[in-house]
Amino acid sequence: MKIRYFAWLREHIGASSETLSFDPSWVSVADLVAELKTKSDGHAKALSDMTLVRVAVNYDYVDLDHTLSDGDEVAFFPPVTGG
Amino acid sequence: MKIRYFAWLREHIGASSETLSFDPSWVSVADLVAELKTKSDGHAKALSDMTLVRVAVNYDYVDLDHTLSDGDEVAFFPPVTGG
Amino acid sequence: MTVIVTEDDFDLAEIYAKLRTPKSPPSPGAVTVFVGLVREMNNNRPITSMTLEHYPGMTETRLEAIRDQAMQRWPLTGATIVHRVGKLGPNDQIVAVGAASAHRQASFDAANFMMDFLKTEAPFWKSEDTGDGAEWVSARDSDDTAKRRW
Amino acid sequence: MTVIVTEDDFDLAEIYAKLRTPKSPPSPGAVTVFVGLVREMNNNRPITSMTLEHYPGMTETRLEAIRDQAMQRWPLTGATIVHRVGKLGPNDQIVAVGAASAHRQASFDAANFMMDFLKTEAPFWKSEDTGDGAEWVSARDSDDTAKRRW
Repeated sequence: MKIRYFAWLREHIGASSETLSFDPSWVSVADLVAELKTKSDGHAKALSDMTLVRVAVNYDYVDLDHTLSDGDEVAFFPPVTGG
Repeated sequence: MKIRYFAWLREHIGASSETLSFDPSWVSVADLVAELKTKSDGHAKALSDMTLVRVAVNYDYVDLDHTLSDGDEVAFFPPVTGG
Repeated sequence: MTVIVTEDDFDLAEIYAKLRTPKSPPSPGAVTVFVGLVREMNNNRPITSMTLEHYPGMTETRLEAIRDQAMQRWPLTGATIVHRVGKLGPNDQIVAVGAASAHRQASFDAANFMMDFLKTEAPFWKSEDTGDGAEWVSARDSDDTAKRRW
Repeated sequence: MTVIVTEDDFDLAEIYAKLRTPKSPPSPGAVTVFVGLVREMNNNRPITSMTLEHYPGMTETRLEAIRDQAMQRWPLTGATIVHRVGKLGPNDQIVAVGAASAHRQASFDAANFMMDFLKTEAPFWKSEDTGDGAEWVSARDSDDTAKRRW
């Protein structure tokens, strides 16, 4: 399972992506977030307030209760500011 | 007083402009229209239905009850179709 | 370049360049440009040519007034109207309006407003030729409705 | 040219030419083009550079979806979105959207719609440098409001 980070989440975490083995106990995105926050202070900081974070799974926006599958690409990033 | 005609009004009347001596008995545009309609069949046809005609005096849109003055430039034309 | 009535074709890139980089600051963050083109068909018959008649003097006066209204109503860094007259062919450019602002919605709205007012207030008349003689284009009620939004 | 994400600058004249004269008929009667530019100031401090980060793969997917929605919602003869990424300077072009139609309001609305959706759905992030280090630009509530109009 590939995890990607953008903008200030990438900076806090110090990496633009990481690969995790899928854990079948993770049902939703929220479970994955709880797991990721234990990885480092940077992870904890980046994911501390999920109201500031958008989540995409396989390029589609999803909510925290979205069900994960093995092989998903999950991305965490701030609200977008292009255009 | 200069009178100008555009588009199909110009075609009906057969002239793009004409010059009239101002008659102090013409109070409003409606009086001028009544006078112009007597000038030729073309004038009568062009000005027969004033709901199809727009009037400008000195480059400003006016209604039929607009008061005329000597030296005014009065234009008659259809609703505009540019752009 | 603010309001131009001309028989000559215009270059959209030039209109845009002047809106993007005005002679004096501030520069805009958003530029909207609209171009109207001669349509190719009228009631399923190909249009061979279009002629645009106008009222010299009044045309420029009305276009300036429309541009001034837009400049007053929105925080614009620039606004342009260019309208052609004379004989045009299918797909030829008829009109360009452009509006530049710090704000994207102001630039969209100002350009849209200028087109709606131009369509109902600027003294231009189109006649379309489909090969069987020219016909004056009729004004559309929808244009009056569009103007009343503002 | 329908959706492009690129580090290179774009030529508005080229985008417009393709909308004006599509490879297959019908040709449009109306073309609206919008360009977003790097602003020159942030809180009264001059911006020396801007960097645009994006999510390759998702960006193109979202932009295609936004363009498809516009094509379905309005009778368009063409629609284009071009967005730059990487490092840009003041007054540089960031984004262009264009929409062509037989109808002027459709071309205005489709371009406006694509910008509103791009602003809230396309995964780009701006960081602005005023010389004291780069700062991530904050998303604005007004952009969400603009999107909900449609």
